[in-house]
Amino acid sequence: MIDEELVQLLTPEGERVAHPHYASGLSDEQILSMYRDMVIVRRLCNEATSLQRQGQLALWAPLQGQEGAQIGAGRAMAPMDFSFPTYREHGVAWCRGVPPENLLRLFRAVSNGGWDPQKYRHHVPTIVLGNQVLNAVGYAMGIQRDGAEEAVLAFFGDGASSQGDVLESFVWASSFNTPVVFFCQNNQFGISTPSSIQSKVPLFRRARGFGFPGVRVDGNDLLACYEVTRTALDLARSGGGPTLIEAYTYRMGAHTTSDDPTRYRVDAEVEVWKLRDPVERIKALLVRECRTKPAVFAAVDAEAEAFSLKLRDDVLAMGRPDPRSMFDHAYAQAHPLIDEGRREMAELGIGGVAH
Amino acid sequence: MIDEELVQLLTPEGERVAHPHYASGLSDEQILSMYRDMVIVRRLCNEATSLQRQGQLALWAPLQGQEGAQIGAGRAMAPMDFSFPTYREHGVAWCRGVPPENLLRLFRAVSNGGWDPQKYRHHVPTIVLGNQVLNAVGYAMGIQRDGAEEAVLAFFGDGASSQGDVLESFVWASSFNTPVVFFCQNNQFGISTPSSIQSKVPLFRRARGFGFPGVRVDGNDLLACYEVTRTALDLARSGGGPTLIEAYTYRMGAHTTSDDPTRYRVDAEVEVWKLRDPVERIKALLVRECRTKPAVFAAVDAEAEAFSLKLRDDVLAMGRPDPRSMFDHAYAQAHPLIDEGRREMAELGIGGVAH
Amino acid sequence: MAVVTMTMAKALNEGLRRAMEKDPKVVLMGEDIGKLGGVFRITDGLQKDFGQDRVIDTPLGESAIVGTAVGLAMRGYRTVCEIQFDGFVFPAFDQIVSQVAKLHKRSDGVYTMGLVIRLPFQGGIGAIEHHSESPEAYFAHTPGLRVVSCSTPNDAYWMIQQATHHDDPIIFCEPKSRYWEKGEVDLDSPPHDLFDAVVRHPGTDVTVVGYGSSVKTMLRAAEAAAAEGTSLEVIDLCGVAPIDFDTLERSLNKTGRLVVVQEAPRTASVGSEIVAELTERCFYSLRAPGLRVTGYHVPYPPARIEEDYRPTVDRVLDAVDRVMGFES
Amino acid sequence: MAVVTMTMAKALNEGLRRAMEKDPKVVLMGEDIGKLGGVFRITDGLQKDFGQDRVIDTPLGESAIVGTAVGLAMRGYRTVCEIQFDGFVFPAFDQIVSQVAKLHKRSDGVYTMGLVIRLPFQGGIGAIEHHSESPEAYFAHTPGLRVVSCSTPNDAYWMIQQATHHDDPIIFCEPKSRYWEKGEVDLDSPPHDLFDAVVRHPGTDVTVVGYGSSVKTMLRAAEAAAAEGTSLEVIDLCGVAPIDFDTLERSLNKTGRLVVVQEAPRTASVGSEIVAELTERCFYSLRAPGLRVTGYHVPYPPARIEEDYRPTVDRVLDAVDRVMGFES
Ligand SMILES: Cc1ncc(C[n+]2csc(CCOP(=O)(O)OP(=O)(O)O)c2C)c(N)n1
Ligand SMILES: Cc1ncc(C[n+]2csc(CCOP(=O)(O)OP(=O)(O)O)c2C)c(N)n1
Ligand SMILES: [Mg+2]
Ligand SMILES: [Mg+2]
Repeated sequence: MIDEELVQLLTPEGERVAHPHYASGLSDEQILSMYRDMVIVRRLCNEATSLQRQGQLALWAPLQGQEGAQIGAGRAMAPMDFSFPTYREHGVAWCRGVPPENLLRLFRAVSNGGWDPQKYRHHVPTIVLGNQVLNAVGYAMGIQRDGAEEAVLAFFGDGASSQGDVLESFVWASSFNTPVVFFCQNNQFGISTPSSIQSKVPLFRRARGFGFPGVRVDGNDLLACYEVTRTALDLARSGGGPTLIEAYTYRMGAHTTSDDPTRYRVDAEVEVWKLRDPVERIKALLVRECRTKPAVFAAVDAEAEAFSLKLRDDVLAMGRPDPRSMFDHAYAQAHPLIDEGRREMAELGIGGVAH
Repeated sequence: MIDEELVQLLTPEGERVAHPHYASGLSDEQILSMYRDMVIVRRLCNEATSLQRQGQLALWAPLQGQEGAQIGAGRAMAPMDFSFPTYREHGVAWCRGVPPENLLRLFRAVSNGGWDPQKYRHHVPTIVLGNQVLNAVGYAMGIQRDGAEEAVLAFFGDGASSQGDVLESFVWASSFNTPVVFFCQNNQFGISTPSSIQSKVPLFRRARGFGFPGVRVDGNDLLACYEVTRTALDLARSGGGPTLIEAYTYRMGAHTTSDDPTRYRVDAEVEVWKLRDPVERIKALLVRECRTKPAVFAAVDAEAEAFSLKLRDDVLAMGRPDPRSMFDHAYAQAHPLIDEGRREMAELGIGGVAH
Repeated sequence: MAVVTMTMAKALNEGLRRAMEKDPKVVLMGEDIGKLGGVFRITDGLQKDFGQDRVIDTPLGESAIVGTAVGLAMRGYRTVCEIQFDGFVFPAFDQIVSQVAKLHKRSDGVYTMGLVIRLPFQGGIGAIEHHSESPEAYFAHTPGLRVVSCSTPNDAYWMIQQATHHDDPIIFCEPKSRYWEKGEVDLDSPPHDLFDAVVRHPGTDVTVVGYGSSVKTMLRAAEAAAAEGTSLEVIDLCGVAPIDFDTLERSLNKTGRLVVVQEAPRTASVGSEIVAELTERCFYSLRAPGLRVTGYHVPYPPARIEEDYRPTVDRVLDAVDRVMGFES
Repeated sequence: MAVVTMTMAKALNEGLRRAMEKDPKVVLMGEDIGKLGGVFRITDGLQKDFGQDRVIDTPLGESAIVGTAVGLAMRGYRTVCEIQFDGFVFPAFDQIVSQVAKLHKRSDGVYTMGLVIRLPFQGGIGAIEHHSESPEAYFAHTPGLRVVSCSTPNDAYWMIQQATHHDDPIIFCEPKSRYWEKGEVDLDSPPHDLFDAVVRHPGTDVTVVGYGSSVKTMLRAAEAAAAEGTSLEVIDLCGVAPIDFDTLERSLNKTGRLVVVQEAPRTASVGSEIVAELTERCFYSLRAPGLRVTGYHVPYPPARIEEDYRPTVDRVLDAVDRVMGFES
C-alpha cells in the first residue's frame, strides 16, 4: 500500500525518513504544539460522538485517523490564507481558531454554518460534495485580482473527487493559474464506497493531466503533511499555480454517527490502520527524539480533558434558536415574503414578541 | 505544433510515415471510398451553408477541416457499434448511413432530432455540451450487461472537455471499464475560446490520470484517425476498457453560420491550416501512391455535385411540421396536459383537423 | 389475500425486489445502495440477491448516475436511480431537464426514458442542511417528467412498482420522515393507479390537499377539526405531476373551500398550481380563495427549528378557520 | 436630460459599462464574452476597455462560472455571469440553488452574494433546441434568489445596473427576441425601482400581466382589444421574484379580471403563482377566475412551429374573451 510515490517523513513507528524533496524544518516545540492539537481534536471528536449518543447532537462526522492530515495542513497555512472545508475538517477549523463550540452548532442543528468564516478565514461547511472547491477557485481568482499574497486551501474527499465540480475546479485553477491548493483526504471511503470505485489509479495523478503537479503524501504523517502543504501554499502564493495533494489516510471511525461500517469493511483492516495512528506516531517521535517527558503528555491529556468538559458545557448551553431567526439573512435586502413570514409567525405566536 | 506524441501516418503532403504502434492496413479501394466520403460531406457542408445564407436553414455548424477526423473515426466503427455525436458530426452521421436530408432537419428547425438513432446506431445530436458523453457511458454499461461485443464512440470538442459531465464520464468509464472510446476533436476553438484556455497541456494526457490511455492523433490525417479509432474500439469491444482519443485538428470555417471568426482569429492561421487540409492530403496520396486517375476524381466531384443538388431539393421540400406534432412523443403514456394541449390547439383551429 | 404489516422502507424494498423479479431489465443505481443497502436501507439485501450488475454501487456523482441511466434506457434498461438525499439531486438537474425529460421527444418516440429517480424528500428527521428539501415543483414544472409521492407503506409498495414499469421518467418522492412508520401492505393488488389522488378522509366543509409527509399532518388536522365540528376532506395527491384534478374538482365542488399543504416554499409551487387550476375549474363553487400552508420563503432552517418551518396541524387549522370564516 | 435611442442589446452593454465604471469590484464572466463580445454582443468592447481581469473569457462550464463567482463574491467582487443561452443554465443549477441562494444565510450574513446571472431567455428567434427556454419559475421558487426581466431598452439599461449593485443574487432574464428592438434610454434617471411592476398600458376591463417578450404580445393584444371595445390594463412585472403584488392588486381590484401571459409551461409557474396569490388577495373583486396563457406542457418545439407554442395575440384575446364572458 505504501509506495515510493508517497511522501513520508516519518515511519509508522515514528522514525524519521529522508525524502529527496521534502524535509521537516519543525522545531521540537512546534511538533509538540501540533501533537497537542491532534490530541485535542481527537478528544473533541470523542466528546462530540458521545454527545451525539446522548441525543445532544443530531449527527457527528468523526475525524479519527485524519488528525495528521488535518493538523498538518491546517498548521501549514499562513494567517491570511483561506480554507474551504467539507463537514469533517474539525482539525483544520481548530487550527484556524474557530471556537470548538461553534464547530458543533451545525451538528446540534442550531445553525447551518456556525462561525464567522471571514474572521477565521475558514469557510463554513459545505455539504453538497464538491461545491466548495469551485468556490475556493473563485476566491483564489479574487486574490489574484487584489494582488494579494495569499493562498487558498480547498478540502475534499476521495468520494468527492469524482464530482464534476471538483474536476471543473482543476480545469479552472490550471487555466487561470490560481493560488489554490487542492487537499484531498483519501480516507479510502465515501461512506461505504471504497476509493477504488472512484479511481483505479492513485488520485494525485489526476492533476498532471490537468496541467499542474500532484503529490501523494502519507496522510498519517503529520510532518509530511505539513511540509507538503506548506510548500504547495508557498508555490501558490508566489504565482506558481495550483497543486493537488492527496493525503493517503484512513477513516478509523464511522462515516457519521448514523453509519454502520461493519456492513462494508472488516475489523482486520481497521486494526492494521491502528498501527499507523497519526497521533501515536508523533508521540513516538516526541518520546524518542525530543525526549518529551511523560508529565508533558499527561499535561496535554489533562488539557484535552478540561477542554472537552468545557465543550460539553458549551454545547449543553446552546439553546434552541428563536424560530424567527430563520428569516434573518435569508436575503440581504428587504423582501416582501420575508416580512410576510415574520408577520405570520408573529400572528401564530411563535418565538415571542415579533420584531 | 506537431510533436512526437502525435500519431501520424501521412504527412500534410500525403506521404506515408511510419509509426511504432500504428500502421494503415487500408486498401486503395478503401482509401478511395473514404476520400469520396470526405468530398461528399464537404460538399454537403457547403450546400448547407448556402442554404442557410438563403434563409432555408436556421443555422449550420460547418465541419470543414474535420473531415479526416470524422470519416476516419466513422469508418472505423463496426456496424453494431454506437456513436454519440454533438451537433457537428455530419461526417460520422454520413458514415453511419443517416440520410443527409435527415441530418438537416435539425438545422431547418423542423425537428429536435432528425433520424431514428436506433436504426443507424448513431444518436441524435446533443446540444447541451457534454451531456451525451455520460449517456454514452451508460449505453456502454448496457452493452456490458447484455454481454454484447459492441463499443461506443462518444464525440465531444475541446471546449466541452472542460464540462463536469465529460470529466465524470472519465471516472465512470474507468471505474466500470466500459467499452467506450472518447473521441475529442480538438479543433482549437470553442466558439471564440482557444483550446489553450481549456487546457494548458495536450488534452489526451488527461486520460492517464483517470486510469486509462489517451492518444493524440493528427486529426487531419484520415489514415491515422482510422487506425487509432479502430484499435481503440477493438480494445473496448474485447473488454480492454476506455481510451481517450484527441484528434488534433482545426475548424476551418466559422463556429456556426451565426459566428464571425474574424473577431477572434487571424487569417494567417487559417492559411497555415489550409496547407494541412485533410481532403487534399488523401488526394495527394491517391494520386502519388494509388495512381488514381483524374477521371476518378472528376467522377467523385460529379457525384458530390449531384448529391448536393438532391440534398437541396430534399431540404426545400421539407415543409413546416404540423404544430400539433409538438404533442407527439412528449410523453410515452397518456398525459392529461397533452390531451388538453391538443384540444386547445384544435379549438384555436391550428394545424388542421384535430386528431 | 396476503396482507402484511411493514414499514414504508421495507415496503419500498419489497416493491423494488418484486419489480426486479418481474423484469430482468430493471437495474438499481446509486451511491452506497449495494453493500450498505443505502443510507436508509431501502435497497437492503438486493445486491446480494440480484448481483452487482443489477444493483450498482456507483462512483460519487449524481449527474453521472442519471446521465448513465439515460444511456441504459436507450439500451432498454429501466434504471431506478437513488439520490441519497433530496438536496443532492441538483448536480443531476441538467441531465434530468435536458436529457431525461426530452429524449423521448427528441428521438421521435424511438427511446422511452422509463427510468425512476428516487428522492428521499421533505424534512422532519432532524437532519443537517440539504437533507430536508422539497424540490418537487422544479420537476412538476418540467414537461417530459412525472412526479409522484407515496404516503403509506401500501402505496409505497405498489407505486414503486408502477413507476418502475412506467414508460415515462418519474421522480419518485419518498417522505423520509415516514420511512419507519408501519402499515398494512396488500401484496395482491394495487390500491389505485399511479397518478390517482386518494381521498384519505372524507369530509364536507373543506378540501385539504397534500402529499408525502403532509398527509399525516392533514389527517391529524381533520381529527382536530372534527372535534370542533368542521369536516375536512383530506386528499393525498399521490400523483404530483400530473395532478388528478378530476378528483380534486369533485371534492371542491362539494366543499367549496380549499387548503393546500406542502413543505416546499410557496412561490410557483405545486400548491400554487392547485389553487390556480382549481380556481379556474371550480370558480362558481368557491366560497373562499384557496389557501396554501407551506414552508416559508427561506432556506430550509436548522433542524432544531424545522417544526416551525414545516406546516403544522395548527397552521393547517388556522387556514381552515380562514376559509371557513370567509362567508361570515 | 440625455435621452438616447438604442437597442436593448446596446442598452445592456452601456448599462454594464456604467456599472463597471461606478464600482471597480464589478467583473464579468462567461463563455466568449471577451474578444467576441458574447454571442449576442452584449459585452462588446468591454474587455478592450476594462481588461481581461474584469471581463473574463472562461473555460467552458456553467457550474464553474457560477461556482467561482460565489468565491469572488466572498472576496467582495460583484460578478455578472453570462450564461450563453437559457438552456445552458442547468449545469449551474446546483451551485445556484445550493450555494448562491443559501450562502448569505449560511454565513449568518457575513457574505453577500451580490452576483448577477444573465440569461438570454424565451424563444422567438428561430433557434435550435435549448436556445429558447423560459426557466424563470425554477429560480422564482427558490428562496434566496431574486428574478427580474426587462422588456425595453430603458429598463434594460437601468435594471442591469440596479441588479449589479444589489446585494442579493439576481437571475437577470433578457428576452433575446427583443435584443435588436430600439427604444429611448434616459441616461439620467431610472424609470422605477428594480422590482416594481409597471403599467405599460392603462385599462379598465382586464388586467393582463406578463414580462419579457410577452409584454409586446400583450400590448398588441391591448390594441386589438381596444378596437373591439375592451380595455386591457397591461402590466409588465419587471420583478418576477419577488412580484410587486401591490401594483397587481390595485389593478385587479379595478378590473376584476386577470390574464397572465408567459412563454414558460404552465404547471407550477410564475403564472400559477400570480393567479393563486391574486385570487387570495382580491377574492371579492374577481369577476372571473384568472387565466393563464402559456407555453404548452411539451419540450420547446422546433423553431418552425414555435409561434404556435408561444402565446400569441390570438391566444391572449381568447383568454380575454373568456374572462369577459364569465359574467354573461
Ligand atoms: C452531491 C452530494 N451527493 C451525496 C452526498 C451524500 N454524502 C455525504 S458524505 C458522502 C461521501 C463522501 O465521501 P468523501 O468525499 O470521500 O468524504 P469523506 O466523507 O470520506 O470525508 C456522501 C455520498 C452529498 N453530501 N453531496
Ligand atoms: C452546456 C452548454 N454551454 C454552452 C453552450 C453554447 N455553445 C455551443 S457550442 C460551444 C462551443 C463548443 O466548443 P467545442 O466543445 O470545442 O466544440 P466545437 O463547437 O468546437 O465543435 C458553446 C459554448 C452549449 N451548447 N452547452
Ligand atoms: Mg472519503
Ligand atoms: Mg472545439
